[in-house]
Amino acid sequence: MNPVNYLYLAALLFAIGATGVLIRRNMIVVFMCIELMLNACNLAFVAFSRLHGNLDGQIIAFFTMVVAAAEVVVGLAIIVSLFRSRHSASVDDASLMKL
Amino acid sequence: MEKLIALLVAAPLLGAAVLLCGGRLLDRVGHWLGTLLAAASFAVAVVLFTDMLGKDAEDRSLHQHLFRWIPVEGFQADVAFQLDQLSMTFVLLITSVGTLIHLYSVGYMEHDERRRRFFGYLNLFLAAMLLLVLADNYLLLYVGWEGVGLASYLLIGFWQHKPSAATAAKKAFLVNRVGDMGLSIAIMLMFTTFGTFAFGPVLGAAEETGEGKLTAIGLMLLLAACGKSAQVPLQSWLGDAMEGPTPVSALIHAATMVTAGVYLIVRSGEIFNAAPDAQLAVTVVGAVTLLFGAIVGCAKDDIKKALAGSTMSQIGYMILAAGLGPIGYVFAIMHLVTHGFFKAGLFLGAGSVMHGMNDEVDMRKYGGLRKYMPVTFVTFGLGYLAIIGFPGLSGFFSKDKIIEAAFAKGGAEGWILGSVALLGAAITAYYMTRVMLLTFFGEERWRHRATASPEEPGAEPAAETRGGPGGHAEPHPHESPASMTIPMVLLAVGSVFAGGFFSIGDRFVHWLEPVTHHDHGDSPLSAATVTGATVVVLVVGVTLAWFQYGRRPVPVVAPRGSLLTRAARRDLLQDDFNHVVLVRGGEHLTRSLVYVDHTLVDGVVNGTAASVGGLSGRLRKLQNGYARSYAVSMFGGVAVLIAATLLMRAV
Amino acid sequence: MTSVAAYTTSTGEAFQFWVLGTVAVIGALSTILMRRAVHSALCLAGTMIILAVFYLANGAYFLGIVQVVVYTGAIMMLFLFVVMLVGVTAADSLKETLRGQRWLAALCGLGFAVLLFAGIGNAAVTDFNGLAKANEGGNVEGLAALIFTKYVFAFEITGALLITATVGAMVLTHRERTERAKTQRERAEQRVREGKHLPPLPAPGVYARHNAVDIAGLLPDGTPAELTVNGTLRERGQIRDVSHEALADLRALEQRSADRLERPDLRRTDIGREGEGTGERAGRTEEASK
Amino acid sequence: MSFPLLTATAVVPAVGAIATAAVPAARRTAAKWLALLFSLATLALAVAVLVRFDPDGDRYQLTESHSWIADFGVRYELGVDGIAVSLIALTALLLPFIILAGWHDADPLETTSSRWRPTQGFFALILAVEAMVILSFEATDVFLFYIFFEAMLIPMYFLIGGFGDRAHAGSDENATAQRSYAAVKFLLYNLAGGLIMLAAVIGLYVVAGNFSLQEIAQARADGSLDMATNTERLLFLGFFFAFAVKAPLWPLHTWLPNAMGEATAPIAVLITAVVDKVGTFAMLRFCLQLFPEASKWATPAIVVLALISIIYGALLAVGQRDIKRLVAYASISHFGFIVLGIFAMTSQGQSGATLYMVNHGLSTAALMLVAGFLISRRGSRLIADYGGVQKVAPVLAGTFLVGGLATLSLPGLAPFVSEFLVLVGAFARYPVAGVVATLGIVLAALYTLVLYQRTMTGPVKPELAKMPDLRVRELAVVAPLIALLIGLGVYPKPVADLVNPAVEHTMSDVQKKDPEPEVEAAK
Repeated sequence: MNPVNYLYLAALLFAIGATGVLIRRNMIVVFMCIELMLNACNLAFVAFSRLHGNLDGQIIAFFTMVVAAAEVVVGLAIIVSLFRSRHSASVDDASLMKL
Repeated sequence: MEKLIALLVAAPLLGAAVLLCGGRLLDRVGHWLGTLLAAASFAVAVVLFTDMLGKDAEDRSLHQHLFRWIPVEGFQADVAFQLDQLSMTFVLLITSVGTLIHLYSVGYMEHDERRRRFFGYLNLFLAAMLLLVLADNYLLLYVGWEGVGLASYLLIGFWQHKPSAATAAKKAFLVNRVGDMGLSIAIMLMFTTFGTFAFGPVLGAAEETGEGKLTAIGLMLLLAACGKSAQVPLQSWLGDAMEGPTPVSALIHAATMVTAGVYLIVRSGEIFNAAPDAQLAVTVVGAVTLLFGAIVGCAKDDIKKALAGSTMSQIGYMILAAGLGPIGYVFAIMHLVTHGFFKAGLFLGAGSVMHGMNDEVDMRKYGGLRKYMPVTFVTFGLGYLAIIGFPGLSGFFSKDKIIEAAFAKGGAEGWILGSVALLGAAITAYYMTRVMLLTFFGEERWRHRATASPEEPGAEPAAETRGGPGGHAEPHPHESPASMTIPMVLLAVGSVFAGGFFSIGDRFVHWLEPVTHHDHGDSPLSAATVTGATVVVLVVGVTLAWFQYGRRPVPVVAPRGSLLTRAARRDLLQDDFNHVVLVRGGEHLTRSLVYVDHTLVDGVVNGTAASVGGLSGRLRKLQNGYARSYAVSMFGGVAVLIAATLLMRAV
Repeated sequence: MTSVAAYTTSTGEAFQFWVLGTVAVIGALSTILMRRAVHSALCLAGTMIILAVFYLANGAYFLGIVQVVVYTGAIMMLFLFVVMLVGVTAADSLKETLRGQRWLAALCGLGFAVLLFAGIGNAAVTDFNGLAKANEGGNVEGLAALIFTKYVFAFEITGALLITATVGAMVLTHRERTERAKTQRERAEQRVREGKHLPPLPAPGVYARHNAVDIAGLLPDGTPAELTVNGTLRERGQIRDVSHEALADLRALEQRSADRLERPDLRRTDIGREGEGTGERAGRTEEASK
Repeated sequence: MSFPLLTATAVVPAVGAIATAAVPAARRTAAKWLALLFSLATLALAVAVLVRFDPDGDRYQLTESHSWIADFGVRYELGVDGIAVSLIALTALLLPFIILAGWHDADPLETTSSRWRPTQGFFALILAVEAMVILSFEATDVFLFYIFFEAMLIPMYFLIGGFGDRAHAGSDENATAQRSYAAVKFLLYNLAGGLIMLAAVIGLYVVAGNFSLQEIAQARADGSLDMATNTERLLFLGFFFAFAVKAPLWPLHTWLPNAMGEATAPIAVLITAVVDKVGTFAMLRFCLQLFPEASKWATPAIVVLALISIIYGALLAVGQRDIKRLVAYASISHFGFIVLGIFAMTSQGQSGATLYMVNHGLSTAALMLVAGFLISRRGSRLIADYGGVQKVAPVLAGTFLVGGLATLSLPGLAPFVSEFLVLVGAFARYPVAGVVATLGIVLAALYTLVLYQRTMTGPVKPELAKMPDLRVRELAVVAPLIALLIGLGVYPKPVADLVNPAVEHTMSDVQKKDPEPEVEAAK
């Protein structure tokens, strides 16, 4: 088997995550989907690092994780404060882009 | 000497400027100032005249070049004057009659608080008229031409609070503008044909020019003349112009301005000589107007309108004569001068009568006035005799010559024109006699009758001063003050002797010959025959009138009258025609155009705007404000981009 | 065996890939399809663990562990906390409110996947050089060497990022008190002023039998005193009423004593009447509690 | 490097605008005087330009040239020929009168808050317009011209939309709506024109490689730059469209009546007497110079449009019930004359057209400003609300009449000279057009006299019985204008001499000769 399959898997997961972001209304779930996408990327990176035979890919993945952690912390904080203010975690409610 | 020419125009112009711009402080002396300047102009004219008599016939014409007016490439217009015998004649007529009428107005307008302005306008008119006859090129003539139009507009509408006056003034100006259009087109034609529009070159080159062009120019000039001289079909304004003060009617609408058309045609004689068709048109117009005016004159009960009709018909004579070519030019001018005297006199007389009758203008409410205003009666009577061509008086000579010339035209035309002229003479005799009888003879129909019906308060100052209900009480006919009678007397003298003076030894003919090149046509009838005929028709006309108005008492309320009479009362339906065709049509046209402008032209634009607005409104719906749908579009966009890049890579 | 996994993909790994990969995909799908956030979170956790395994399989040992510890351990827990905070029971409907949104999303996702697949397919990498050489000195050392030399600035910056994120989170979630909290003294004074319940509220629970907070204490006549229960529970109507049990026990006790002493039944009846009365009252309290 | 006179002429009003805008809210009168002062300074500079300019010298004089956007060959190039000089003089001359006439137009109502400063804004905007107009007369760089041609719209928009006529028919908010409609219409029309012109400007750059009018014209003349026929025509149309909108030519005219009707009288004068002239001026300077062939190609169509404008505008003027709209339609008719003169391609026509621009500026200013004084007294724009004014306010009526007579181009007043020149020029080339245009003078008499009769004559309306006559300030505005009208009517030679050489240049650009007279009369 060729490690390329890992890439295919990553692509699949990424697409699924993206779809999730688009179809779910619950902010938390949307966030999870984003995490899923990030993880897919990480998988791709790891696979790449194996294909190229150096560790840079893993480093990037590592950084991705760190950034993901930061992003999750902030994001969840936002969700919580939003929930406090409007007692709902629905993306559509939060969106007031149109006057 | 040449330097003096400008003074002729400058004096009255100065007067106009001072009187119109000067404030109320001029109110007391204004009228005398105006009269003085008019007189000054007359004096200058006399000086120039004597000087001119000193020279011999050929080199009498003076030229003065003031300054270059409009220089553009080939188009070189100068402000330059030309004083030859023809102009001289006019200058003398204008300044003399003008001065007299200034004098008359001093008394006539005594009680009008806007007298200063009135004299300003009169001076303005004099200046413009003199400019008209002194100009040495058509463009400058055009300036004077419109100038007199403006002056007449201002003077007809002098009593602006009367809507009828304002309307009449507007009408006069508009109809004149139509004529002016003709003049300006004529000038353009001259420019394109000759490359200039100064009298000398144009008339000099008239010979070697295509007849078509000349005919066109001639017809355009004729149109102009029709407008200014109230000839058919542009005559309709003259009757209404009688709304103006009587001196104005005398000066502008009888003696001077309305004869400008004749001047124009005579001045452009060479052009007409080379364009027979145009000449024929001129004669036709003259003949038609001659009868038209006469018939109208017969039907009018308003004394001034009757005189206006007569003016029309007399000018018809002149135009007719001018259309006859070298045979007639001289006599046209001669009749013009004599007519200037006696018609002015008649108008002044009419003014004096109205002055004494609380501005009553309906002759049917006059009668037997000779006892009350003898001077007026005598002067008016002399003018009357002159106009009907009583042997020995001015009108006799001039009109007689014109009729002769008409016959002398020769051929069928000659016969037709001649007989028309004769018929005109008869009708003239008829309606003037009618006026005379109605006004000064018969029983006193004004007794026990209020005049100047309250519906239309008297416009003439006399009534205003009497004012109030008294103004409509029974009139007390009385003679007018000296300032009014003196001019009448002088004019009467002129109207008696001028004709004889001119025609003794053909003075006038020789005087004008250098300009108008007189030649005797070959008349099928001898001069004696024509004279006899005129006298006969004169007698016929007078007796007819006497049978109708002299013997039987005249009904105060006009009888219904025949169809012709009723038509004639309405200026032979010319106004109605104009109203239906031009006014109504114009109103409809403008109204529909306004509508079109709003809906169509503007609508297209607004429509575009509206459609764009609607479209964007629809597009707005796409922006539903839900983050997720935006996300979808973004995601889709990314996908498309990636696909695109991949395809690029692939191919 | 790790060194083996570095340069060849053994059939074992292939087997593992296909099995776990399937599971991962299923987990991902159920993440986005579960109606309750909790379930989604759990499914996601599962997927992540599988990914951790794959990292290990790909020779990224450190990452594998970090994946398990940081992601599945910390981040997912954080998620769960928030989910609890927002409401575990809340199950959001999967009914789509935006017209065509779901289909568009599905389409985009599918198309995107196809595109990615096409892209990867175009890349067409047949051979690959494993991590054997890179991992000679040990994976962690290798990473450390890179991080602290080549990527040191990025590393520092990420540190700064983390700090900022923490501070940000605190700022976001910190709530200002709108008004000063009342002191003990003020409360006491207020109670005196109102003039009712000068003493502290009675404790919940009945005798030694019950001491749960949601059981109202009984008045001497056996009826429950709602005042003894926490306000929140009272609001929610979650008061459990045990007064009738107590009365029943009482009656049974009296019955037994009456039997032993052969007393006439008259008292029993009025006790019964009383009992019915209390029964009614208890019923009323239950209604009130509903 | 001599003193940059042209730049100064434009900079002074610009500085004035800033200074006026900076005057504190309370010092309203100070702002007015400041604006007047600066406009007078501009006039002085314009006179200096007039003196320094030598009619028989080079085609463009007092030139200044500095590199601006080197990458696109855009230069800051100024230069004036006789036409530009006369129009600059006109602009600088009219501005003080406009400011003086609008003295009280922008006084804030009691209701407005003290922090809002309408007066300062009003006069500052007027000065800003002046600066831009003058610059667009001076610019010999196409791009530079385009910038000011467009920028002019912004202050004009605020002047129309922000400071409407207090005297309006109907309710207040209705008036506001009308006004904003007019302002937006003005803006959109001109922006549309400008947009197309921008495209043409860019196209010109692509074809010619730079924006300098002189260089391109030179290149066109000596044939070193030849455009494909269609390219030239398209570019010409692009330019002409913008200018036809600006100098409202049928059927692009509908913005003018709204704008002039809603704006205050001085602003209406600013629009029609100053701003619109840029359009006709640009036709003469850019269309004919840059695209001579295309100009000749388009001439018949444009002549027809001009004739339609003349007759159509006059007829609609007759049909109007609103004084200011009437004047607006009269202006449309006059612009028809100007365009006719330009495209008659005869020296008479073009000199006449240039004179016409100047004279029309003066005559419309006189008529419109007096009309404005009249309207401000009665508070209505409807002709039907007037009557018999001549009795109560003779001076006002008199000046109004003179303005009207100038509008109908009575001989002796300035407009006659130009109008007759245009007619002769047009007639020499297209006799039919000349005759049709001559109809316009009859219609002009009609609408002018009807207006005068309905407002000034007849019995006095009771509302007008107490109407005051012209005040000193108003007389100070009108009297000089009338004096100029008469003076230029009697002795137009100076202006003609100023203009003729420039026209000769233009004629040589389009390689046209005046038609020769058929008979060489003995001169």
